[in-house]
Formats: sequence, C-alpha cells, structure tokens
Amino acid sequence: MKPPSSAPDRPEPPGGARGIYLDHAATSPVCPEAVEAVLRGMEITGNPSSRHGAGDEAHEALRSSREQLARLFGCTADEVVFTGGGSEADALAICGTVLAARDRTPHVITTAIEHSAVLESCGLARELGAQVTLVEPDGRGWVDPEAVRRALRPGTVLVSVMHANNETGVVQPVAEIAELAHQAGALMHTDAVQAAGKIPLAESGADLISVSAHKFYGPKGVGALKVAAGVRLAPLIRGGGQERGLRAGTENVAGVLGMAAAASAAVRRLADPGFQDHRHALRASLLKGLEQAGDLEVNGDTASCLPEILNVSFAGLRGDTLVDVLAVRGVCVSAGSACHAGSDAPSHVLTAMGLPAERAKAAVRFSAGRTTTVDAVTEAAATTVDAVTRLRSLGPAVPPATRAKK
Amino acid sequence: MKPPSSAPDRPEPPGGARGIYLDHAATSPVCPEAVEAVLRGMEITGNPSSRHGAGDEAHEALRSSREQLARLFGCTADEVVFTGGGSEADALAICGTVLAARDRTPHVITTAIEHSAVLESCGLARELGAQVTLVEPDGRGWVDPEAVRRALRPGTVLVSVMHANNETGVVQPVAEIAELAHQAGALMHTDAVQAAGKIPLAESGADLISVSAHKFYGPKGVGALKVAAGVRLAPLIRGGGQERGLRAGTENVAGVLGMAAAASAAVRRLADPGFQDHRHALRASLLKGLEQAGDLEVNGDTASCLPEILNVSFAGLRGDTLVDVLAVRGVCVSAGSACHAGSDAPSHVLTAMGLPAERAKAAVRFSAGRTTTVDAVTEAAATTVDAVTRLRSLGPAVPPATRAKK
Amino acid sequence: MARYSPTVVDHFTNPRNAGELEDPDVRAFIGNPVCGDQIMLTATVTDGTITEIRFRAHGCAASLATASVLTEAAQGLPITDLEQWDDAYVTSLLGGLGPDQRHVATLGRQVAHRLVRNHREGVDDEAPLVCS
Amino acid sequence: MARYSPTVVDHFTNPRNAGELEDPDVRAFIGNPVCGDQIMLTATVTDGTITEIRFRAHGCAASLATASVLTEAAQGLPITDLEQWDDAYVTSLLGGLGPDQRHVATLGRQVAHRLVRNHREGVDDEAPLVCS
Ligand SMILES: Cc1ncc(COP(=O)(O)O)c(C=O)c1O
Ligand SMILES: Cc1ncc(COP(=O)(O)O)c(C=O)c1O
Repeated sequence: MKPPSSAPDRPEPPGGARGIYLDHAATSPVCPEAVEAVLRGMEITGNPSSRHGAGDEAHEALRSSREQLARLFGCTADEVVFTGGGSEADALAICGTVLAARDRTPHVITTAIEHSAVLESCGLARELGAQVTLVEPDGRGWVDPEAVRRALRPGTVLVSVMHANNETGVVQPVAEIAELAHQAGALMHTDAVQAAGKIPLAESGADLISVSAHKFYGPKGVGALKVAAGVRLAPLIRGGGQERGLRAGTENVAGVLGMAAAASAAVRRLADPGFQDHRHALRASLLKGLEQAGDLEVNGDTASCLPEILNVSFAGLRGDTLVDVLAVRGVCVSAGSACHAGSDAPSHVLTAMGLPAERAKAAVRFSAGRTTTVDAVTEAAATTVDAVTRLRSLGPAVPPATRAKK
Repeated sequence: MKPPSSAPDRPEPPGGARGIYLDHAATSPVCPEAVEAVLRGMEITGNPSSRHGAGDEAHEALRSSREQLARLFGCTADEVVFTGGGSEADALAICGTVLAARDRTPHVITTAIEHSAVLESCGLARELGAQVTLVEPDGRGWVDPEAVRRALRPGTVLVSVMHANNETGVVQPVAEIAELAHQAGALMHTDAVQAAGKIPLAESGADLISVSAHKFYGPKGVGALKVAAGVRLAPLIRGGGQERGLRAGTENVAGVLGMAAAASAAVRRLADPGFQDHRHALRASLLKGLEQAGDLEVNGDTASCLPEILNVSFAGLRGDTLVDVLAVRGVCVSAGSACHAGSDAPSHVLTAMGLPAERAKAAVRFSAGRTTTVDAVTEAAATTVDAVTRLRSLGPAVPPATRAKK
Repeated sequence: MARYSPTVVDHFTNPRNAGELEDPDVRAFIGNPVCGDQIMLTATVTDGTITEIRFRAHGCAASLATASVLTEAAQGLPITDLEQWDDAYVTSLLGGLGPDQRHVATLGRQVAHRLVRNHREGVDDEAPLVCS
Repeated sequence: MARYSPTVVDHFTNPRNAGELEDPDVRAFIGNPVCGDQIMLTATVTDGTITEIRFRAHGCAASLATASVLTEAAQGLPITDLEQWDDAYVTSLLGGLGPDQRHVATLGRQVAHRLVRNHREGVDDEAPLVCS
C-alpha cells in the first residue's frame, strides 16, 4: 500500500509568477500614466505655497490636477479638496460637517453597509455630540430610499450613503437619496471610493463625494473630497490653510499628479463602450466558471451592481481558507473585505443583509480590473473550482452521529 | 538726455535655469534613493491588509520602512505610525491625546512659536474641550523650560514644544521640557518636522514626535508620528484599523518606502562629520556674503539653531518684495514662512519674539540643503546684496518733511 | 505567504491523510460546529500502534494544516506517545505559527489527547463538542 | 512667476524712473508709513505737460511695479490726463493683476489723481497720509 502520507502533486500557480490578480477592490495596480505623473511630480522641488519659480511649478501641478479631478467628479475645480486617501475624505466629510454644525445637536444618517471608514467616522461624530441613525439594507444589500426618508428628522445635517459597496459591488440609489436629503435640508455625502472610474459621479447629486486614487489605478495614500460650493465644513487637519483651509499640510504634489493622471484615464474609459462590454464579459465568464463548483450563492443584488465585483459563498467552506489556498495557487482574491483579513468575525455588510453566519463566513470576493482578461478569469475560476472541490473533500468534520441527526 | 524710461540691464539668473534653491525649510527636493524607492513602491500592487502574495509584498514594504523610521526616531518599529504628512502627525498627537483624555478637562501647553499645524490643532483641541496655555519665547526665539514649568497644572495632559523652529531654526530645549512634563504626569510631544535628519531625535525624550518626509528629502504627503509604547491616543481618521488603529486608510506604500529611504540616508548623514562641517560652512559663507548689504539683523538665537536656517531682516525692505525680486533672479528663498506667503501679516513667530513689525516684515529666510554648495550660497548672497541695494534705492517713500522730523 | 510557515502552506494546499476510515478503532472530534475550527480523526490501532489515520477538518487554513500534520506525525507511533504532545510540539510540527494562529496548536493538542483518551477508555465522540 | 504679469515682473525687477527730483513742480504721496504700501511721485510740469517724473516706493513687489509703470505712462502726458485714470486702466498698464494684488491699482490711481490735484491746487504732501 502506498503510504497515505505521500504528498499529492502540487498544482502550479496559474498566470505566471505574479499570478492572477482579482483583488482590484482592495487596491489596483498603478497605471503607467500615473507612474509617469508621480515621477514627474517628484522632479518638482517647490512647495506650492512658496513665492518663487519652484513653488509656482508645484502650484501649477495642483491647479491642473484639480481640473482633472473635477472632471471625474463632474464639479468645478474649486470644489475639489485633496486628502490623504479615501478614509480621510470620509472623516472630513462626516466629522467636518458635524463640527461645523456644532451649535445644534446634529443628526447623521448612514447605513449598516458602509465602509468602516464611514462607520467609525460616525463613531467619532457621536463623540463630538452627533446622533447617528443606521439604516439597514435589504437582503440583496440595497438601501431603500424610503428607509432613509423615514430616518430623516428636523435636525438631520448629513446623509451618508455609499455609491457602490466594496464587498458586494451593489450600487445604491444615491441620486434619489440625495434628493430626499436636500428636501429635508440635509447635506448628502457619498463614499464613491469603489464607484469612481466605474460609474459617472456627476449624477449622484451629492454635496460631498469621497474618492481614493488607489482604487482607480492611481497611487495609494492620496484621495479627494468634492466639497460643493457653499458647503461649510470644519477641518480636522489644520494649519497652513491649504485646500481652502479644509486640509492643512504641504500638498502631496507627486501623488496628486498621479491621481489626476489616473482620473483622466478613468474618465476616458467611462466613455468607452469597449470597456463597458469588457467588464460585463469578465463577470459572465467568471461566474460561469465558478458555477462548475456547484452549491454556490452570489451575495448581493446582481441586477444593480458593479460588474467588477462578484461576491460568492461556496457552501461548506470558510472564505478565508479558500483565499489562502488560492493565494498559494497564484489567484489573489479577498474574503469579504481585505480590511477584515485576520479577524474571524463575519463581514458586517453580509451580516447586515441578513445572511446566515455560515454563508457570510464562506464569502469570497473576486474583483476584476481594467487589464484583466477573459482568459485570466476563466483560469482563475478553474483553479477556484478545483480548490473548492479539494477543500470540500476535507470536511465536514462533524462525527457521523451528528451528521445523521441533521 | 537719455530717456529715463529705458529699462536698465536685467541681470541673468544665477545658478542655471533652475536657479539656486535656498528654501529647503519649505520643502526639499526628493533624493535619488527616495525616488527609486517610490518607483519600487508603485510596482507593488497589493493592499498590505490582503491575504495573498501581493498583499504580503506591500506588508513587507511597510514592515521594513517602519524599521528605517524607527532608526530616525530612535524608537522601536512598533512605535512608528505613518501619517499623511507633518500636519496630520501634529493633529493626531494633539487632538488624539485630548480625545483620549476626554473624561477629564484636559490642559495642553504649547508655545507661541509653533507651526500653525500645532497651533490650530490646539484650536481644535479647545473645541474638543481642552484648555490651552501658550508659552511665550524670549527675544531670541527660545522657549525657557522654566516658563513651561510655571504653566504646568495638575490637569496638564500634554506639552507640545517644537524641536527646531521652521522660521528661525532655533533649537528648543526639548529634552529638559520633556523631563518637566513627565514629572508632572503629562505627555511630551515635539514637532520635529524641521529637526528630523538634522538633529538626533532619540535624545528628545518625547513620547510623541512628528516628522514629515518632504523636509528630509522624501516625498510630500507622507509623514510619521512616533507614539511611544503605552501612550493612549484616539485616532482622527478611523476605519480599517491600520497603523495600530491610530490612522485608518490603505497605507501609502510607495510614499512610505520613499520616506524610509530618505530617513536611512538622513541617519547616515547625521553620523557623517563631513556633513556637519559642510552645513556650518554654508551658513558662515552665506552670512558673510549677506553682511555686505549692511544694516541687517539676524533673527533668532544664533547660538542654538540649525545652521541650515538663516533668518535675516534687511532694514528698510519688505521681505516678500525681496523674495519676489530674488525669485525672478533665480534665488529661491522665503519670507518668514512659505505658509504665510500672500498674507501681509508679519510672522507670528517673529512677532511673539517681540520684534518690531517693520523688522518682522523685513524678514527673509534662507535655508540651505544637502546639495547646496558654498559657491551657490556665495552667489546667492551676492545677488541678494545687489537686490537689497536696488530696492533700498527705491525708498523710503515718505516725503522730505516727514523724513526730516524723524 | 509570509503569513504562514512553509510547512503550514504545504499541508493546507496538499493535505495528507484526508478522509475518514470506514471502520476505525478510535475516533476523536474537537470543535465547535457553529463557528469555529473542527477536526475529526479516525484511526486504526494495532498492538497499541497507530497503523492508519485520517482526518476531516473545517476551519481556517492553519487548522487544516494542523490536522494534516498531526496525521503524518501520528502514523506509526504508539498511540500513548500522543499524550506527550503539547502546544509547543504541535507548533514545531507546523514549522511555527504566527500570533494570530496559536489557537490551532491547542486544537491539535486537544484532538490528539482526545484520541488517546477515547482509545484508552473505549469511548467515541458522536456529538459535537465545544473545545476550550 | 505665474503670480505676476510679465509687465509687473519687468517693472519691479527693473524699475524705471526711480528716485526723487531735486526741485519738482509737484509732489504726491499716498500710503501708510507704518504698515502698508507707499508711493511718492515728484514731477516737473512744463505748459501743463509732465516732462520729468520720478517715484519712490516702499511695499510689495506689485506696488513697486505700479509706481514704475505709472511714471512711464505719465511721462510726456498733459498732467490733467491722469485724472481719467481709473483702477481698470492702471491694471491694464500693469498687464493685469491677480486677486491678491488689486489694491495696488487703487494705490496707483490715487497717487496719480493726487498728483493732478496737488498741481491744480498748488499744494504739497509733506506728511504721511493714510490711503483709503
Ligand atoms: C515645524 C513644522 N511643523 C509642521 C509642518 C507641516 O508639515 P506638512 O506641511 O508636511 O504637513 C511644517 C512644514 O510645513 C513645519 O515646518
Ligand atoms: C467603500 C470604501 N470606502 C473607503 C475606503 C477607504 O479608502 P482608503 O483605504 O484609501 O483610505 C475603501 C477602501 O479601502 C472603500 O472600499
């Protein structure tokens, strides 16, 4: 008898040494235009506030970048505030509104499926004296405008509802909610970190819109907040008066240039029908491939979502385990949200949608990007199906008596 | 008679097309090691929080960078928190301490010569319920530890005194003040944004130390805060739990790598006697050259200051005007602080030192850097002397009667 | 995968002795079927020596690797030897564990001890059991 | 210098007609000697025409340029022509001004008007005068 301890053959990682990257919702590679712009930015010595040629060069870089971001937002250049990322943009929008409204007892409405940057900024807002109402999504991860309307009160200063969810990709009815917020005299904020470059942001109707460069092929650590003309915010990071006094600190010239280059490329892609076709084709191929594993459920509203994000639960598995196995086999995906990696708690988004804990813990997020090919997703799906089959063969671990009782 | 309206010859800008950059205290050029590191960082696709190879690569980049920053701070890697710049580090140190101490009525001591990032963070701290005492400097821009001691109270939670002043270069007795703060049970913060890479930071004795990469030849928009083990801070930017929960947001991998490379180079320079000699030689040559203009005063304690920073007032001139003229002639310097460019108010630092408004408004800051040569400062000084002479010849504008009355 | 030792990676990607013996001499189960990691071992024991051993497991990658590594180490040993195994030994079998992964060493040690006890006392784990 | 028009840069780096006439027919002074910008003009006026004009100035670069540009424009003109100058005209002489610099157009217009008035009324500005 062949000893059972001999290791079975290890499959080769597909997609070359770097593997197949299907974790664009966690972060995207930096596109060549952005790399070039960052390099150019590092050649600029001056401080944008300085009164000399070097300063003017830096100042001009910010000015032109602001215009490029304005086109992504669909706003004027004056309305663009550069930040140190998406989380900071969320913090500024939410805490900034609450601090600016501090004389009243401000009321903020948000949803249970927001990114932790929004949820925890609301936590800080609470410490600053605000009251916060969490609106629950439906079972498909969709926020009903009606539910937001019911949560509105005379003291509501801000409604914050994300544009597209980072775990499920579900696109929220932001424009409709913005209208309700405005009717009630409240400001509308939307965390468009996942939506930017995938959905036109102009139609959102939001007064405050957060984006983060590294989700649309720009560098990490730089983001922007649209602050509509006339909106009063109190800054969190204060000092030199940069960014209309809303975000102090010497501006990240190279990062901002990189973000602006990525934004311009994103705006061009949005208008390209070929890109639109491609993203839907990728999703279709990926889903078709994964379905071969059997016994899987797609989490989130498939009718209204970013095609790039596919969140599936394979029955009987743990999502993090599958992610680890796929990582070794060269397929980079994420269990729910990368931010929760290492923690065993099921995703707050899937939990809020009412998914059973087992299904929530089984969730794996595949997120494709602009350079992803149909071949790559097909291969990734095949690898996944194989991994799922192998993992399923290891369980369940429950003894026969219990199994029979089920 | 030759018509007086014919323009005199315009002198050529010295130092080549880019001129002579003596505004390193505003921001420094990015050193080659940092540029290379940023480029390398942009090749790393993953999110440091992700459970796969791409994520591990990003995670490892942060880990090694944290060690490099730890050597700059003279602390352990665990104590390094990456931020979006110096202003954010200041905000986190000050408001974070106050928010974490919110049950009491916290008292904060700072000085009248701090950077606006500290002063305005203290303003926010006040809005958050803190009481703030401003300690005045002496006429040379030096903060007497005795004055800090007198300001200490039972409720003092934080003393924030900068390491080296950004306008005058005056180095403060931070270690002595830290000892007083600790004896009184308060934390010590020092804004070492100007000191980093020029003075060893380990001896400061501070629990919280802010640095900003772009002041020591790293990229803009990234900084760090040393948060000593055991110090409790409440974060301002919340969410994903990055940076020990003290600064949420996907980490600026490329920027952090760039800052780390610059920090390593700075640590090497600190130990290099040749570098030490050079910085003093630059200051001596510059001052000697400028003295040719006559009627000038050096602002700040020349006995205890960063040799890189020389703040002088030429009698009878406006600093901003001289800066503008020098800019055209290819010499990049700053009027007091670049952050105040465009505003007519005299520097709050020089005003706090008790300088008359005329002298404060006349102040010009020359700040040399690692690649500055003695030839360059000599040439810059000659250009300055010429510009000062020409500008002086235009004034005073007061009519003869008034002049005679003086 | 800097997160895991090469041994852990090897075992969760290429598990050894996966499955369940049809007619085992002894069976041990540790785990919480609702939320945590689970390991079930089945073994044939001849003259006090483990001649065949299989595992079933559900849980994080490190716990799968633990189950696999355990079976490889136990195979051919006198079953009572497993009583000497402590968390440190299981950790060493795995080539080390990160701070987040320590719980799987406990899980491995517990299921190994339980296998010895069940064999000695002739009992069986037929119902889910919450590990400590 | 994106901050200033090329004309402004030209004039503050190469001021024309700087200085003070020894024995002028008319003098005008506008400014605040304590904190603000100051311009003093001295001119010789022959048959109502400005034949020579000089300025002294203290202030920001744009105000120095304003003084210089004024003298160039005024030279050879009937002095009463200066009464037509408004802020927009001074701004155009300077090739445009940024939002932060608008005050120098006012300063220039005021000192030009004052020169005309002082000439007409035969008065002199011997004491500091606060501009509006
Ligand atoms: C002493 C001091 N503190 C804080 C800062 C703020 O740093 P940053 O502009 O990188 O936010 C600066 C420079 O601008 C500074 O000189
Ligand atoms: C929806 C959403 N909001 C906010 C963020 C935070 O952005 P950043 O990590 O750039 O701070 C993320 C990503 O991490 C996100 O997916």
